[in-house]
Amino acid sequence: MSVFSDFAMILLSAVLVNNYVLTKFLGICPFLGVSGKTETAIGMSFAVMFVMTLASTASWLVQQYILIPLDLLYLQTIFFILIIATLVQFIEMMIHKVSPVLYQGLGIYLPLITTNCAVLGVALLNVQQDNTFITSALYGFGAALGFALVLVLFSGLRERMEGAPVPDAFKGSAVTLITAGMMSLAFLGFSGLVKV
Amino acid sequence: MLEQLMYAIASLGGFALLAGLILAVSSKIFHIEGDPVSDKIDALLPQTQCGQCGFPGCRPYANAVASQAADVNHCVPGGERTMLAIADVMGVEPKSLDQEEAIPMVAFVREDECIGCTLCIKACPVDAIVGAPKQYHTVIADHCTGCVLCLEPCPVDCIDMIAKPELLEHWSWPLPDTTRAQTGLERRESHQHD
Amino acid sequence: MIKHFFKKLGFSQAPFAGGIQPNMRKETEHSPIEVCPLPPLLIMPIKQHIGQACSPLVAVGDHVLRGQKIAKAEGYVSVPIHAPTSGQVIKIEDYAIPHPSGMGLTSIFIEPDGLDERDETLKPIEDWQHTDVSALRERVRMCGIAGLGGAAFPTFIKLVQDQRNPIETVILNGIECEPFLTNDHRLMVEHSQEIVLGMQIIMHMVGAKQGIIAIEDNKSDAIECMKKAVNHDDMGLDIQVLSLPTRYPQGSEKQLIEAITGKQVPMGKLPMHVGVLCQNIGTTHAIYEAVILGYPLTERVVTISGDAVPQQGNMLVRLGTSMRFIYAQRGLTDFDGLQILHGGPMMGERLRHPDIPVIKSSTGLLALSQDFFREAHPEEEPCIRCGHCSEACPIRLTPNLLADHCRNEQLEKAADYHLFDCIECGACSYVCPSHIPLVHYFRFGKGQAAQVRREQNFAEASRQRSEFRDTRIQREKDEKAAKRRKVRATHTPTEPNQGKE
Amino acid sequence: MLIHLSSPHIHGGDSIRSQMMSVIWALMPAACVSVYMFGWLAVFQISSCMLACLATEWLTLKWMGRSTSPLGDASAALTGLLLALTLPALTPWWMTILGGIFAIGLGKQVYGGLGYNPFNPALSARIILLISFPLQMTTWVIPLHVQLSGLNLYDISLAWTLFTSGIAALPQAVDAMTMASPLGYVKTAWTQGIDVNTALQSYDYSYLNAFIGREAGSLGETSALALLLGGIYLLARHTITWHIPASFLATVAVLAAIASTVDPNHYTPPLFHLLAGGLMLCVFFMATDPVSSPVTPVGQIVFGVGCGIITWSIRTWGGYPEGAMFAVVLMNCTVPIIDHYCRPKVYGQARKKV
Repeated sequence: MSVFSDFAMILLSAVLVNNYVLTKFLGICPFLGVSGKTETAIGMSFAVMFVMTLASTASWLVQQYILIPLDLLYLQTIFFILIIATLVQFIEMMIHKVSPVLYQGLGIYLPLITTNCAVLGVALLNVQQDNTFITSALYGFGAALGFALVLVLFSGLRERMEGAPVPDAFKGSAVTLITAGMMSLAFLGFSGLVKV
Repeated sequence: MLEQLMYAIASLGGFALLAGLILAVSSKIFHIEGDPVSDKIDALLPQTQCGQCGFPGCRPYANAVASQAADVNHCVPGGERTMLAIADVMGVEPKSLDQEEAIPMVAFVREDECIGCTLCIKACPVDAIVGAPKQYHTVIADHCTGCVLCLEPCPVDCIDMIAKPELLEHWSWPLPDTTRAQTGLERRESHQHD
Repeated sequence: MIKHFFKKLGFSQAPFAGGIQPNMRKETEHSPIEVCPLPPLLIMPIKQHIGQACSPLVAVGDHVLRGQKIAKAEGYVSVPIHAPTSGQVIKIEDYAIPHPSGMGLTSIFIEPDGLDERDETLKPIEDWQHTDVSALRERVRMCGIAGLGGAAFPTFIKLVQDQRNPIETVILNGIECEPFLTNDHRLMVEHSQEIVLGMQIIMHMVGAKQGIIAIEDNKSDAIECMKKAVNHDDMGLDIQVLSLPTRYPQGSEKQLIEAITGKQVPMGKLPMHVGVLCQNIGTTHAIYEAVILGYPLTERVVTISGDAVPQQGNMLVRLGTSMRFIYAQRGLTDFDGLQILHGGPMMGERLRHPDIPVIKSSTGLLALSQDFFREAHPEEEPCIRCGHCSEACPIRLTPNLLADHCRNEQLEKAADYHLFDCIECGACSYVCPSHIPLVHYFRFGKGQAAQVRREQNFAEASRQRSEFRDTRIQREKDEKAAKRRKVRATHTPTEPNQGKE
Repeated sequence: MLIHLSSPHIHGGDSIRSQMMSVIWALMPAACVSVYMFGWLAVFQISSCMLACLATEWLTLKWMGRSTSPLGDASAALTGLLLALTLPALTPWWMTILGGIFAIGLGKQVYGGLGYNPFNPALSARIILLISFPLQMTTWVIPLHVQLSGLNLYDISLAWTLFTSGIAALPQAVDAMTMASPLGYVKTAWTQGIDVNTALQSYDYSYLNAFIGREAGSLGETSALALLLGGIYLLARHTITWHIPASFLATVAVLAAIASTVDPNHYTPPLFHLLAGGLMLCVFFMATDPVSSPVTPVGQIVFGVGCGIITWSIRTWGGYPEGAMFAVVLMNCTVPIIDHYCRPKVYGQARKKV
């Protein structure tokens, strides 16, 4: 019971309370870049979920079985980026094969997951928080889920705003950022919900 | 100290090699035949084969756009809608058209002037002109794409482009006259998305 | 009161989803059908129904009799057109028809000779009960009968016995839910016997066991008359008169079927797939005339109403009569600042001028004052998403979202939001507090989608022709090359050009 | 002009203005109760907030060079009234006006005006204020019936002093005038390990007071009765449908009932939840704001349930005592997605299709 509730807390915390995009402000680049259309946003969500979950587990393994035993912690960043880059290349090829249209839609943002601070952030935070293998996988998945949630919601809002007569001065990124800010304020309501 | 360095080089190198191997294998698995994006674009083009885009037909232009060798805005007969559809497929910003969209036209042969040389028949990319040598030629209006490729070869200039007759069945409601609808239309046409 | 409250909460026991209760303004419901005199000129457009246009059978100068076929049907979904009176064909040329585009259509101009002689080639079928069903069907087709409720779909197509989809119930649509219109109402009151007889013919033709005459409860005199006629004329068929609560758009075929049987016609299917056939009152009366009297469709009942008409009423009008002539009969001659509608106010088209002939689908002619009209068409305001349109929609669409997609020309999304299931009843526009012309957007979207489809089909055909040409040229090249090789190989001296291609 | 006009050519006569006015009328009982409870302070707050909203609307429209006709549709006035009713009586005057500017400027006109705002303008402003000025936004005035003598808010000059100079004008009265709201009190008690019943007793909580509005809270939130009356009026006028209020209230009640049955010492009872804080105002006037809520009936129920879950969770476990406002704005984010996936089955559509 307590193990499961712990797991649930980790997920809830990563998805809502400490949402990567809206409270940690990580991964803003794809958040603004691919939220123009819901379909692309959903595709991106799955790509990020895949990369984040695997990256957090793989980085945990590397940390525990290579970096710590060999005392190579100074190579942490380069190792993690290597992992993430490999995963991103892999998913890029996969998406190109499975859904060429999605591939076109994601455009430059797909390879850019490599340098996405959210992914690297998850790997590093995992290590900092001394998570176990399972919790680090959960944490990575939860963070990705949170990213996916706000990305999809935000894309819905943006699609709705597409037809709106936004004043000239606020067109484009301005109103998008204001909306993101409002969402972020709303997500503050979750603060304190889970004490992790 | 040296030992440490060796560990570092070996582990990083080994790991990188492993990653490279995985990618090499997966690139074999996910190898793609052909270009599905080009097919998609070809399906959007009006197939007039007019060559106004600077390519010798619709398929070549589709290939060029898919490989990002050409812009999305070169299809003149396709007009605004085709350009937007292609931009959508390619995931790029829409661009304004090269030329103003013209009203749909069809070729018409002034039969009393036609000398029956068959040059226009050979030029027509969609076999829309019928006629035998030394006979009057006629344009099948329903098949004509209005590509004007037949005008040039005609030695006696007996081919005119006439506006396609508007049919009652093809009439459709225009956008409402309300300000809200019209401002939306203007915004769409100025391509200030986002 | 409590029931009303619950209805507002959404717990209503409405027989079909959505719907509205507009002010019916049936001001002409007690004015009997008057016969409109013959006009000096009759103009018959060659297409008065849904489907393919007819092709004229007469030439300028021909003398025609009333009921003589003057244009023959082309294709399956088409019915012929008959001369509305005897007279001379004076010209055949384009003329305005009741269509929102204001475009014209080839029309046959007939100058009446005043004798109104009937063409007697079609004989009455007295013994219809023992006549072959297909002969009756052919008679309905030959008499040019198309749905007189406004859609003008060729009636004979629906009157078919299909073994896989046997029709159990024939519903006679006496709903007439459009405000202002009372032509069916008056027909039911004045010609109830004929209508019941027509209905029996229909039931005989499709082999139905049950017949329902559905009438809204705001036409109590029609209900009484029809009940009397049904009781009087008991022919062993199960026909009942059903009174339904007044609600727009109950007269729409699919909604009426749902209201009566509780069944929904599946998407892409026809009423016959749920064993039901719907017929309009006017059409039924026309079937009666075609079978029992042998009269082709040459006249119909039209409601002339609207706040600008001095003497509102119903008239029996020859097809092809100019609307200006009809309005003049009702005392309206000055059209300055007036708006003219063809059909009811919910679904009818606005016409640009009254010099347009009445056709088979003309249910009503309305003339509205500019003020009355302006009230319905104020400037569009932004959607506040109140959802009233969704509640009013009898198809359960989400009209406001759908209209957004249509306005932004996102046609695929619009199709995903079931644009093509919209019946354009206008209930959504009627309730919209922002005065958004929702139906107009849907019509725009449908037109654009049709245009895109046409262009795609044309592009596909062009591509095929182009590919065919390419392969042909390649083949010719190959053949030429092969021939040349053959010629070279055998070293036969070539003959001079024989002009071969 | 008027070349192509599509049917229908008659209209039911409903207008945006009539919709907005009916909401304003429905808010009148709550506004009256607030004036009764908080005297002239309420009058000042409400009128300054409404004026700020109307002025902002007028100014922004002028600046953008658009027609100022939307002023006539009463939507800005409604936003101002709604925002004022969510504010504590002792909100400094400049904060009230700032709130009005935020609501119309940032909550509505930035998105292109009425109908395009994804979030409820009044609630966005309220959340901005709450997060920016947490202290002032959670300082509640004791309503009249328990007030100490000498502090008569029916005295216009005293109220004006409080309104313009803030509570600092009467330093001796601060403690005497303010107290925690029931929600905040219970939450504080909970973190100190005091069980719910003891806390409620020590607060001197009574359901009747909460129902008619004789308790600490924002101007218009205290009286569940007045808000309920307004809600019923809206339902009867068919300005809103039952879907959102019913599902919202039911979700909060069910969750609270389950939790308080399981552990009555830890979780407050359902009735307390229903009557407390801004729930009633949010349920009937904020969540049902047509612009920022789903269109489809199923979507509205999903929306209401989501609001209920978030409200109850934040109240029970969150860092803020009241969660209804956050819940509504959070659910506002989900509206386009809900609308897309909760469309009703259209006529004749096969059942299996999603």
